[in-house]
Amino acid sequence: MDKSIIIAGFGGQGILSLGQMIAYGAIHSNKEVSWLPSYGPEMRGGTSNCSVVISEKPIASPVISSPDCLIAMNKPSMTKFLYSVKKGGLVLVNQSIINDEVARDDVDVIYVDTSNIAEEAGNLKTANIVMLGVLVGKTNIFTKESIENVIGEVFATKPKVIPCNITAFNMGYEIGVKNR
Amino acid sequence: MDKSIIIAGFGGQGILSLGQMIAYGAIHSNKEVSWLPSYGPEMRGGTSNCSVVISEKPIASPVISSPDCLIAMNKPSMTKFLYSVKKGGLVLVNQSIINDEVARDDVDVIYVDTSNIAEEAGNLKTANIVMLGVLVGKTNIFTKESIENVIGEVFATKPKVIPCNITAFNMGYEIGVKNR
Amino acid sequence: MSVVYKKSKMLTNVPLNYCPGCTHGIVHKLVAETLEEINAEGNVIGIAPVGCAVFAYDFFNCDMQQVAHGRAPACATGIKRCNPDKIVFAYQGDGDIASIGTAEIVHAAARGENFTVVFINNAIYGMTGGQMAPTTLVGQKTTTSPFGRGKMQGNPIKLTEMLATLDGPSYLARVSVSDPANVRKAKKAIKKAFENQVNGKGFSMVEVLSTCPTNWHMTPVQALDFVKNEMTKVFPLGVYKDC
Amino acid sequence: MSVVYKKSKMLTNVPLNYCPGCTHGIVHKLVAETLEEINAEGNVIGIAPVGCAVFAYDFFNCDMQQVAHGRAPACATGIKRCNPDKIVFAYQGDGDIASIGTAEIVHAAARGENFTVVFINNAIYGMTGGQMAPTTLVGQKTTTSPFGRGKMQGNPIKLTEMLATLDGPSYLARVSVSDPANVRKAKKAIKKAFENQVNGKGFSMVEVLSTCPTNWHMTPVQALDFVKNEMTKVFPLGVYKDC
Amino acid sequence: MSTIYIDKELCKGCAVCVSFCPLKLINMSDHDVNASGYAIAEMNSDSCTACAICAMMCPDSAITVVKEDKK
Amino acid sequence: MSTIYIDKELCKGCAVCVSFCPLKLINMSDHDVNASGYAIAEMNSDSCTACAICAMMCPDSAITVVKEDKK
Amino acid sequence: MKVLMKGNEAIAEAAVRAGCRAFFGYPITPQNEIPEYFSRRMPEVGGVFVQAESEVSAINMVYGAAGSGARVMTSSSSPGISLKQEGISYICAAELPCVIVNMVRGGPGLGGILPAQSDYFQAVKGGGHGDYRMLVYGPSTVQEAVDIMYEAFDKADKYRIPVMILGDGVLGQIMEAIELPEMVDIQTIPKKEWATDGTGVGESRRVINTLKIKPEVLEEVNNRLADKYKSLSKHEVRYEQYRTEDAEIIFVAYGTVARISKSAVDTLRDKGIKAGLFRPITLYPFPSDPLLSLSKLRSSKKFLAIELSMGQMVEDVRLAVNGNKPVDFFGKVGGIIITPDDIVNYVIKEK
Amino acid sequence: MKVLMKGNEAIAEAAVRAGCRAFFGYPITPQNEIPEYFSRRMPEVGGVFVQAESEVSAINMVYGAAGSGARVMTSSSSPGISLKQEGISYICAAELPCVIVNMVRGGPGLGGILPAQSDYFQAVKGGGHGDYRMLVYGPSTVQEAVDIMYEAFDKADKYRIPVMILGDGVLGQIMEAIELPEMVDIQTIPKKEWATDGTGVGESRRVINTLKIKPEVLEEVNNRLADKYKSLSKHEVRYEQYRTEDAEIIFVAYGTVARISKSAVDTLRDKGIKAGLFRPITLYPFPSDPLLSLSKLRSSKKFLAIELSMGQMVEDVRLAVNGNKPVDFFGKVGGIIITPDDIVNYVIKEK
Ligand SMILES: Cc1ncc(C[n+]2csc(CCOP(=O)(O)OP(=O)(O)O)c2C)c(N)n1
Ligand SMILES: Cc1ncc(C[n+]2csc(CCOP(=O)(O)OP(=O)(O)O)c2C)c(N)n1
Ligand code: SF4
Ligand code: SF4
Ligand code: SF4
Ligand code: SF4
Ligand code: SF4
Ligand code: SF4
Ligand SMILES: [Mg+2]
Ligand SMILES: [Mg+2]
Repeated sequence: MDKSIIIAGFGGQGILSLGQMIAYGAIHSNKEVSWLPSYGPEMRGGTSNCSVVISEKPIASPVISSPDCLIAMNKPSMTKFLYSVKKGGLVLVNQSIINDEVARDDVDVIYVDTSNIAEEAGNLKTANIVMLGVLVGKTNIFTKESIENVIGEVFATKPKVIPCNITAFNMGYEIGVKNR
Repeated sequence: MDKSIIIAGFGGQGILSLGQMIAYGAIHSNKEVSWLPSYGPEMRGGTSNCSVVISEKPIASPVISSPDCLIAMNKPSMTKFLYSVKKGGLVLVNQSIINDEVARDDVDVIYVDTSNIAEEAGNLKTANIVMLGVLVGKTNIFTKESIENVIGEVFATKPKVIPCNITAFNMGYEIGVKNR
Repeated sequence: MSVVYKKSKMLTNVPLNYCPGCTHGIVHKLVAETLEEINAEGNVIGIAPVGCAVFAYDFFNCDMQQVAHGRAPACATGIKRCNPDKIVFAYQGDGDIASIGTAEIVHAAARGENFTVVFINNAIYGMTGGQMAPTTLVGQKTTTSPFGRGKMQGNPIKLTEMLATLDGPSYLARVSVSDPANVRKAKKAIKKAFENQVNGKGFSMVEVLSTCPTNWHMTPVQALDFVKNEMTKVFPLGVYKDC
Repeated sequence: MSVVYKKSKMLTNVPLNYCPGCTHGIVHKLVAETLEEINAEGNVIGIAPVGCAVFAYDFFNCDMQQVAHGRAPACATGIKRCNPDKIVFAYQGDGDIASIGTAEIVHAAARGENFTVVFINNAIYGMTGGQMAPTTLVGQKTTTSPFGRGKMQGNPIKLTEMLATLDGPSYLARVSVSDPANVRKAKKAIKKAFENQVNGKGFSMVEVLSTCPTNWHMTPVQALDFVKNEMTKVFPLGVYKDC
Repeated sequence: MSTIYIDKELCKGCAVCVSFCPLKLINMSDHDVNASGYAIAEMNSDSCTACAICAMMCPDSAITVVKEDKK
Repeated sequence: MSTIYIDKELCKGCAVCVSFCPLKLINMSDHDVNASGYAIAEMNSDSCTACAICAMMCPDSAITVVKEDKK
Repeated sequence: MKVLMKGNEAIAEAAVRAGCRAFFGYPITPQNEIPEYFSRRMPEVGGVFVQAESEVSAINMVYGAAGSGARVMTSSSSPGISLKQEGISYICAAELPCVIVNMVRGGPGLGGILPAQSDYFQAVKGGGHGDYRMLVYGPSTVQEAVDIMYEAFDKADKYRIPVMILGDGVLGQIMEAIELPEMVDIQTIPKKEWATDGTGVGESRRVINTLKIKPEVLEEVNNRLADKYKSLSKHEVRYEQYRTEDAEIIFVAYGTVARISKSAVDTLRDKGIKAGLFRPITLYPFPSDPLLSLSKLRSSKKFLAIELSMGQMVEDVRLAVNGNKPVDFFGKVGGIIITPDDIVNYVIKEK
Repeated sequence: MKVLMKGNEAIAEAAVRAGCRAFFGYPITPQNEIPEYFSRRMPEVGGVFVQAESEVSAINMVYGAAGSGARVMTSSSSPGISLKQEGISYICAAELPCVIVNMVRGGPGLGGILPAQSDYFQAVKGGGHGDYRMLVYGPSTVQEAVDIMYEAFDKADKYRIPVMILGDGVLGQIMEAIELPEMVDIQTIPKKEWATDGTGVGESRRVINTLKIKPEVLEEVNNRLADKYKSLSKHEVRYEQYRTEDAEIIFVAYGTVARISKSAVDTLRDKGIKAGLFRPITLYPFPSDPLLSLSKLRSSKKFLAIELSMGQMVEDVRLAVNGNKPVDFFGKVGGIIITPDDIVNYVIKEK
């Protein structure tokens, strides 16, 4: 079955690369994948989002009308996408800057205090990797093992940051597993 | 019946204005008329020609494939258009610079020594008006009387040259009548 | 208590959508204040370019036209010739005016068209994400000069100097908004460029050295320093024509 | 007996189709002779403009491209970048280079493209029958400035002076072919412009003041006098850049 | 007493005003974020001279300067 | 003896050579017309110096100049 | 009395009489007489004539002038019209009224300067980007061109749309005797409230803008444009029928070719062949419905589209006829004009 | 292993691998990654990258480079492509091979930057002047775009024709896992004898020229072009059929919309509605014959053209189907992408 994910937040939160890491992970698990960003001048200082579709067979539509999963990294994104999530779908909420509770009870919700966890992992910039961990822990969308490849690929030019990213991933992963 | 005339010669011979005068004459006789020049860079130093169609009813095609009449003011024009003239048609030849005889015997030919006549009329530049006179004299395509209007209109800004033009016309007219 | 400074009434209430610290905003203010000072309210037609300032049609409190990339001077010619009593101004970026629109600005200037051009030189294509502009400095890295602008990419074009060779323009100046003193000078130049139009003196253009913190990958304050320390070396400030 | 002067072998046998006395023909000769002298035979790509010289593709004895109106410098850029070892030249009229093609010539010059441009300034649109050109003199009557070029039609553009404000060009000169002495100077300038290319010095352009007896309504000899007495006043001869 | 008012929703937190106030009376808030998510500038003193430099440099016209009228 | 040859069919009768020959050795023909209808230029003397000015100024490359070789 | 006028000059004069007071253009054969005429005429009527630096510039001058409320036009020929495509798309998007004359010449490329009809697709399908249309006329005589020009400015204003006159070298260069319409009193032309005439402030500000960054807004714009085009199809279709009532072979031709085809119809009728001519006068909106009706007549056996192109309008004929009858094509391209005899011979040969 | 690549970058890399060594372009969203990629990549392979001063200039740089024998391309998006129309007409007239990518955005005017298919007419009917065509592909996945790009240069050389890739923002911005083709050894590319490589003298001179002042010559050129287009129709038509064998309703869609329509086919089939998809891969030549065959099947009841436009390709569908079956249209324009659900709902509603 196809798995569709929308990731959304502010420009600087690593939204697009979070989506790309999901895509890489899927490829490593021999799945088909598409990644589609929002683009254009509205990104300027504003919000950013991308859509990832993972499937066993070639992907027909890279455009997601109602995702299986929403990763909301800030409040405007939450407002914009929450009601499009499929019934029974999954919503990951970046609790560090979203104070409100999710106003739907037909979806599965995990609140993640990404900033604190990232700080604990040793690098505030790993907040998006924390979310990746949660997603993988919760859904097993790709195997935990392939994360090393993924992070290695994405940070090929900055090997120094790899360890703390893996820590951050693992911390998120645990949360995901706990919420299965 | 439609009357179609091609006038052709060098750039400086007053080819286009000769055509326009025929057109004005036709209007003065309450006929429909179209005048179509050749145009574009080939006019540069080269040849020039125009097609005039006169008719009792609105003119369908301003483009002439085989004219009723050819006024050939120089040799290249003669070569180019002679064989397109309708059987039984009329060819006016500017004898002043075309030495050859017309190589068709199924058309009516008048040789006119335009330069000499024009000089006699008092202005070398009236060679084209001489031809106009011949045409009108021969075909009565419009009435002799309307020529004053026509010449008056065309030379409105140079009234001085009107008399010699009328003289030239009349001299040509006589030749035309003689050749009826 | 009296208000010493507030947002000009020749700006609308719509918040500007430029990036934080982008000096397009400062120049907008200067133009708006000038229009206010010369009492042009209700008598102005402005032209927004294609570039970050395309949205200027939302910001200036006057009739506005948004026109194709680079063609503002042609558009302004059309407007001004048909409305000689109106104040007409074009607001253009460096890509707009000095690249795709080179022919249009040169010829409007040569004809001495009686309108005012405000030219924002930020040495980059802001709107499209930081490509090389005709005014990009030698060595400057952009997304299409990833190794720094080099020999094969040519040298920056100095449009103001170029237009100064023409007989048409009446006033040509280059200013900067890198600090308060320069902002004041910029204001003066812009005002003069509009007053010239009112007085029928013909074509006036003010080039404003401006920042693009986003695509220069600098903080707004660093960007202002870059204008002061680097850009003005290549693009000397001053009045290039005044007659 | 020896031949002192004959038609250059870098011209084909096709008779030129310019009007009697048109100096396009003289400039063709100078270019052809230069190509011959620098031994460029079999190593040249020329570009014919849209204008009376469009037919130049029939006249120069080398590979030729005919390109859209005003775009010869862009075309030359494409050719030269892909064939850096070939001699590439563009031959353009004033309407072509200084009106519709303003952006192309400015940017090729700014990039310092390593090719040669021969610019025929005859102050008119010859090909289309005598309309006003960007270089038409003030007061000059044309079919689109029937009362003489006036205020609303702007002032003549001095392209060579304009390009001289750029860092890109290596050689810029204005010459005339109004008499034998000037023809000799013109030849020298053209030769230098080609030699620069051979030496990889970058962009070179020679502007040649030329006649259009047909659309100026003058005899060829009168037209040469007009160049000498009137045009050179507005367009001073000389070298504008040489580095 | 002269002062400035910063329109919280217009401010984009660029810190240009902070850098140019000759008396360094403005600072970036470390807690206050506006609806667009920008950390905003705030006035931190009552010694403003109403020189308006901050306002002049503010790209977003977020600053209004008021001056105590002389009596 | 030096002289010039004018290619009759290339000549367009512009008279530029006539005007520039320093010795005025060329004139326009009053009877000779070429196939394109142009009255052409002709050499009218044997005192040509082979200075080639006429040829240099001829827009149509119609003139070839030959010089008697020095012995 | 009628006056003898060149098509290009008659078109320019008709524009002046229709209240056009601004012309922006660039020289190109075979339409040079239009700018040349305006350069003399505009000063007489207090109008604006600017020879632009290029066609790109000219169309954007038109944009500015039209946006600020002027009656304005430009003219060019094929390569020049290609350069105007971006500008035309902008004008359609901004819904600005203006008139554009294209005196088509042979293409592609620099091509030739003789008459052609090979810019039909460009004119009626939209050579620029996006979904837009112009109101396109293909007049076939100078008198018709004059009458259409005179009306064109009103239509342009009414629909806020560019109107294109698709002529060719023959139409531009031919002289015919014509009747010129009266001079419109420009005071009587309705004021355009939407135009940026400079008086706007605050609420009354007017904005001419084609950027629609929000997809919902862009969708709305396109739907509004689509409605406009529907309305054109309903109200502005024009065509002429000539001896089609009982025709077995129906020619479809416009412009210069149509008058030539009319001759051919007569000749064929004389020879006992029942020919007829359907002449679209509006090329967009194309007169599809009347053509469809003709195709349903028992008498009609086949259609023959005749064009100075390799076959462009023929597609619209086929779309209209929708398979009811065969649609053939006869064309020439390059500047050699089709003669009545060419058509007659073709018909007889194909019979 | 497959690599994950953005459409725009994958297209650029495929071009390099196909032997393209010259790129001339100008920035415009949503295709900026193409010039940006080349600006880094060309120096690595000894190729040419020039950011032109405008799209007009870029297409004429392409003209020069192509004319002198280079494998060359340019890319842009809608307004920029409009500016290239004169140049494209010239390239077709001069019969020069090159590749042009149009990542279509919403129009008309400045419009929006989101995906659209509203430049279809411009691409396939000829937005420039004169009778000319390009070989136009509408790939629907990044892999297909890569494969087509790789072949495009060969086709361009073979037919001496510009090849256009008509994509949209989605195709340019999407990342998908792809297999890249091998790097062509540029030494193996056949030499172009007609190209002005500078060696010509006398008899061996080569002239790239589009001026054909003599009508007979221009006519000849146009006839030669027409033959070329016929040959394309014979040899280069490409399309895909999906569950059409027994389909009652047949969607016709290309590019991004086609993959979305495919989803809709499956959903409808699940609901018991016999849907199918006909996907043109070449937009010119349009696969008319196979569509005609489908329209003659007893099983097919109707066709539905689905486009991100107000209805452009639908005309080619109608021309192909020629009245045999009804042809409906469903479209959106403005950047709001059609979803599979939109299509499903439309079909169910219309039933
Ligand atoms: C014909 C056309 N080409 C390209 C673009 C894409 N484009 C939009 S803005 C821009 C450049 C903007 O740069 P600049 O003029 O310097 O303004 P800035 O954004 O830096 O203020 C470009 C190339 C376009 N919209 N239209
Ligand atoms: C796009 C385009 N616009 C206009 C023309 C028409 N045109 C042909 S030549 C020319 C001008 C020629 O003038 P110039 O460049 O000065 O050359 P000259 O004939 O004087 O040597 C023009 C406008 C064209 N062919 N293409
Ligand atoms: S991209 Fe640059 S120029 Fe554009 S708004 Fe942002 S900072 Fe200003
Ligand atoms: S029209 Fe003028 S420029 Fe052209 S060939 Fe004749 S004289 Fe020369
Ligand atoms: S008005 Fe002057 S003193 Fe007051 S805050 Fe602003 S810059 Fe500082
Ligand atoms: S300059 Fe303006 S926008 Fe920037 S921080 Fe200060 S108040 Fe805010
Ligand atoms: S070569 Fe000299 S002297 Fe002889 S004819 Fe020519 S100009 Fe006169
Ligand atoms: S200059 Fe040449 S073309 Fe002119 S008259 Fe003399 S020989 Fe003939
Ligand atoms: Mg910029
Ligand atoms: Mg000229």
